[in-house]
Amino acid sequence: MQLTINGDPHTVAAQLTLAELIDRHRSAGNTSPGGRGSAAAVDGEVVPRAEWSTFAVRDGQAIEILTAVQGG
Amino acid sequence: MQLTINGDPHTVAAQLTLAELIDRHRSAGNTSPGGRGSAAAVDGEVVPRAEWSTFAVRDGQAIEILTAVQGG
Amino acid sequence: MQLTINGDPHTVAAQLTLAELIDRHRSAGNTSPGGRGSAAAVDGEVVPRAEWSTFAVRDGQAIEILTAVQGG
Amino acid sequence: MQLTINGDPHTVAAQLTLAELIDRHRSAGNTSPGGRGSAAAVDGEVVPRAEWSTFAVRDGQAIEILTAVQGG
Amino acid sequence: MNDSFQLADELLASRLILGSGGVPSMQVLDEVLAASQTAMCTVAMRRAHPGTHGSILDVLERRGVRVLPNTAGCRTAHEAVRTAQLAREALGTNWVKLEVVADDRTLLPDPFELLEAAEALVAQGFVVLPYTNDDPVLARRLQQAGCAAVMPLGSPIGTGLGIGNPDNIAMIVSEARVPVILDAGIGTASDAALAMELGCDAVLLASAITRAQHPAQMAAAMAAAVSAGRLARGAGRIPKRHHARASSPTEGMPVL
Amino acid sequence: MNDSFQLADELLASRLILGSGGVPSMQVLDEVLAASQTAMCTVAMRRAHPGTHGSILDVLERRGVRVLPNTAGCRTAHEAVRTAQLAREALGTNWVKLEVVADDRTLLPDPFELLEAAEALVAQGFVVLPYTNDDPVLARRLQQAGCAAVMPLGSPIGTGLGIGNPDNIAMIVSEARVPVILDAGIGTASDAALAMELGCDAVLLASAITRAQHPAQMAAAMAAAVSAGRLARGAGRIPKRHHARASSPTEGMPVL
Amino acid sequence: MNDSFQLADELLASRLILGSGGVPSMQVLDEVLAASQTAMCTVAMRRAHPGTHGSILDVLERRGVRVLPNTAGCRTAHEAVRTAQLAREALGTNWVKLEVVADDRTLLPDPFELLEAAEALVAQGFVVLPYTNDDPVLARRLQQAGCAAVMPLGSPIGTGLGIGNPDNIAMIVSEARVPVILDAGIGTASDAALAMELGCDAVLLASAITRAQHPAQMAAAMAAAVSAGRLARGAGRIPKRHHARASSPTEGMPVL
Amino acid sequence: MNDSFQLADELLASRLILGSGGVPSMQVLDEVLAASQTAMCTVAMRRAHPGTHGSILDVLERRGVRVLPNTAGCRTAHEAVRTAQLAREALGTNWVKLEVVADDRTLLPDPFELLEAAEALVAQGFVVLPYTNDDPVLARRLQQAGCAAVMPLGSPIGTGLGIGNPDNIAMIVSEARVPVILDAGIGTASDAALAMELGCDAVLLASAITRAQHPAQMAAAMAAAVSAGRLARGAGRIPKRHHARASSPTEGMPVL
Repeated sequence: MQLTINGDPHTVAAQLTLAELIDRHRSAGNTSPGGRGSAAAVDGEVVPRAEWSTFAVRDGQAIEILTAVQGG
Repeated sequence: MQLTINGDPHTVAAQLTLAELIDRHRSAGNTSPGGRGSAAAVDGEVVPRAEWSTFAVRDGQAIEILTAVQGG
Repeated sequence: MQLTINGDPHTVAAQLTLAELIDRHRSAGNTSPGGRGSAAAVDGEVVPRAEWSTFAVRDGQAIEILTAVQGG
Repeated sequence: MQLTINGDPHTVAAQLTLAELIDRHRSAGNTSPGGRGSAAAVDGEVVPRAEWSTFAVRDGQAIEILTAVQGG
Repeated sequence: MNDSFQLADELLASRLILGSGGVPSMQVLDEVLAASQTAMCTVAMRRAHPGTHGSILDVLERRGVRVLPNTAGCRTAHEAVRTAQLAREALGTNWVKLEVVADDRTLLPDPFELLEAAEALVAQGFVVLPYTNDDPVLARRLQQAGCAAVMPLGSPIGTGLGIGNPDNIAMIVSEARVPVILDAGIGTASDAALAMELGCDAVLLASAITRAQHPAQMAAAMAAAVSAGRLARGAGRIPKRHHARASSPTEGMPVL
Repeated sequence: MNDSFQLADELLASRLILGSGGVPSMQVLDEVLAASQTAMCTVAMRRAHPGTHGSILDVLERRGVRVLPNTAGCRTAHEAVRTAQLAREALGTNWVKLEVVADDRTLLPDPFELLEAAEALVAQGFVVLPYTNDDPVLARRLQQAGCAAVMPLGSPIGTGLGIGNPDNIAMIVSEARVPVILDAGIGTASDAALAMELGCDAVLLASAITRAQHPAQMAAAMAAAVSAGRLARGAGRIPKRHHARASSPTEGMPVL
Repeated sequence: MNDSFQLADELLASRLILGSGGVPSMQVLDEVLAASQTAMCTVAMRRAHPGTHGSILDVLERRGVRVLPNTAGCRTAHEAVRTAQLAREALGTNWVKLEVVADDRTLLPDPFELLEAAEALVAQGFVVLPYTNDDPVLARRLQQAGCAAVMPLGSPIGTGLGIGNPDNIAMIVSEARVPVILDAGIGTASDAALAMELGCDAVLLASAITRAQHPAQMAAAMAAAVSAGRLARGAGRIPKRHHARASSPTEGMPVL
Repeated sequence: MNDSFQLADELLASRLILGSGGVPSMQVLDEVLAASQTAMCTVAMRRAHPGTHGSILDVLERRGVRVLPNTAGCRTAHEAVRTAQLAREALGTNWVKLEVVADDRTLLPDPFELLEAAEALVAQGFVVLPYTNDDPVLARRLQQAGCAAVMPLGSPIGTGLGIGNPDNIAMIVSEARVPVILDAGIGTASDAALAMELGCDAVLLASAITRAQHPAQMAAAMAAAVSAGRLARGAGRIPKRHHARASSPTEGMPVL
């Protein structure tokens, strides 16, 4: 299915949870295991971390995965 | 009937138009003949000058008669 | 003899050294024994401490005895 | 004879008055006839205009001829 | 220099706008109008008192000075809109100096009520001249709302502290598409000159003149100051530099 | 307002004194003299170059402007006294703007050489107008030496930084028994107005006009600014206050 | 002096809050945290890039410094609220430094979007610390909306111009019922000291430290400055006076 | 940071020098010495009164603080030289804070008497620390005369007006070959920090501490402020800029 992740188009296998998606995205990424320090929104709505593993991503959705960086 | 004119209670004869009321108020007052420089609101609504002579004041109404003074 | 000490007229016995004069002035005064912290001028000329005990005060002289106070 | 005029070395015929010297200097120069607006010093001493025509310049002297320019 | 300027659809003959507040008498107002050569003067709308003779309007009319009603004293958009409507009825002008202050202690504009009132009055066909703080963002919003000018304060009303934050005024000027009129805090002539040098199109002031020891003389001072500042702005001032630079020639020095 | 003022035994028709330094041409000088309406203009004394036509003196004479020679560039009392003597010979005036600077980088006056030169020139009958720093004590000493005015700087020559220390200028004014002329650092009109508001009797400036993008326009600005500041000083400005004060009546508000 | 202060339900051990923006490396951030002795540091929320190792959170955690997410870059209340929600999810804190700026050129807060966002976030249980301009009226409104502090700017973000309008900051402090934190424009130590002397409860700064030539040294300077200003505020400074007053005794002078 | 600094042949452990003038009691002086961590404190020389117990010298000695006699109250070089000689006799130090003021109203230094006294005292082997105005030329002359430091004022003694003309102080610093010590006018901590940021080597102050409501607390504030300003000077502050600059990343913004 087609997704937009952090602004970029991605094609992924169907039947993916948000947790799986985020895991792939940060393979060797900048957040701790379990997602500490990161958050996600799907089509503009925040998805609480507790729901990541049951949240099924659907074709055409836009996912934003954010993390804390220096700033402010 | 009972009116409030510029915040003060007044008792006046019934059947008074706004024009008549304003005329009395400014007998020897600070506005030119014909009301140049003054304006009136009844119960918070502005009454255009053109309607003064036909506007019948009713018991219990609050009338504000304003004029230009130095300021600002 | 007549002296002026710190601006005030004083009458003292003749044959007085500066050391003796200063000692009297500060009896129970605000300088340490031996004159630490104070200095003297006679008729506008500074008299070094080493000369105090041999410096004979003469009639009519003006003596200034100074000490350190808070200031500046 | 050798003169220094406004800092530059000059060789001139002997027997020259200051008036003559200045006249030559400003041939087609920036001061009015009669020297209005200019002044002269010889070896650092100001020579009043009234004395120019009788002041004989001598070998080795340094002459400064000044005029008013924009400034200040 | 022609000091007239375009405000809404009007060409005003002076860049000094007068506030009549604080003037000790109609006689002094008359002198001040003359000395300032102003073309427009504010009035407030207040309850008419029976028995008072003469009106500030007569003085303004005699001098050919345009009247600009304000909404001074209003604390809400609702009050300000009503006051503007009454002023329009009374004075036959759809121009209004819009004031909506947050409290009586600071007399600072309330950004929220101000913008709401501005939007309402523009929709009702008013030429809105809002008294605002020196926030460039609020100035921008007021322009977007259709105001005919923005009138930022230099410092709070009546303080005479001058222009507290010149950078903010310069920022407002730099992005303004309507006239910028400096409208509070002026204390003396150099303040008014500075306002113009920062690029303001005009200056509005009351207390600085009306409460001066000699109002008419201060009015003349302000007229000259606005002119001076306007000329200086256009003349292109020398840049500030931290090292001295001789104005007299450094060459041609004699040896004396 | 009659802006003339008494300086030594002369009644000058303007409180704006011009420095001619930095003016790009005699044509511009002429325009600047006209626009500024000045009554006195400085010149420097430099080595005469053969072959140059025309003189600044002609321009000044045509405009009826008094010439004020300066001693710019002098570093010692000796040089300054000689230069003043030469200027007197050349220009037929015993007035001199006395400058004795300490170095070419700051162009700041040297208090010691300055006072020595002032004393010598006063003894020789000169009307001495010394360019000085903003030290009230030095100003006092120059007056005691018989100077006809004191001319403190606002900031270093040519910087356009305005009046760096207004308190010092005010202090000099408060105890002056001769005219105080602000004489360096002015950058724009509001600076000149401020100088007059502080109580100065006149302003002397060069670069701010001659090096502006449009010198004649800036000259007009400065003339207006000096006038504005002078009027404002006399008009008695409102005191500065930290709390707002309404200029519109707080009574008679309607309920709307 | 115990420099801790109460913010919302937390007792912070330092009145210097750090912004991490502009820091050249995590190593420098670590040094700066140590030198500043800060107890809280901001972070921004940005798109996670796959493959980047390490996180600013590790550095903060190691130093025991509380993390304060901001909404930098947001232009609308909507964006800011979403960003705050995401930050809460990511960082497990309901504190947020609320920034809603009007444009990228001035980075000035948009009063309207800011207040709307503040109201929404307070309603959702956030501890809202809004970055605001120096308008006392907006500060008041933000408090009324339930913000846990107000954080006015001294001057625009990153300018280092210090406190442009001290009167406004003092006015905000005088009527504040929540902590006032000076939050932009600080350039150097004396600016931070001044903020505290005006009565601010704390100072938040980033660029002044992170972009200084020697960030850790500037961090130490700022820590000392905040302390100095805090102490001075409490110590009751001498009033300003325009006439000198001797500090040495005027009596007991000898005749020499 | 090691805040010690070299003055003449001495390494002083603090860059804050205390003036003891105005201190309400020896007890407060003692607290102030402790809180300020100063290494040197001024005293004045006055007529000894019979019958007074205890001496300021005891307090200084107990705290290990070096005594620096001054010539406060002197109006001529003659008086000042004599006073310095007497102080040397009394206190066994050839160091002197040289003050020669022009009058009691302004307490400003008299440049002429000051330089004369400085030359005389240097010739007699004194370590001369002259209190001077902020004229860079006079500062230069005092250095040429052999003074061990120059101590310019920020503003007149006891006024608390801070640094009236920072440009002048910066100019003095830029060409100084001896330590520059800011020596009058400090009112609060940010003033002291600014003095150090301008490049001064130390700050000398009395009234700001001794006449504060809580002298010991202000002493601590000043110690921190001097340290803060010193650190900031060395840390290389960010340049001032007139346009905002984001401290948070402008990339990586999500679409929300």
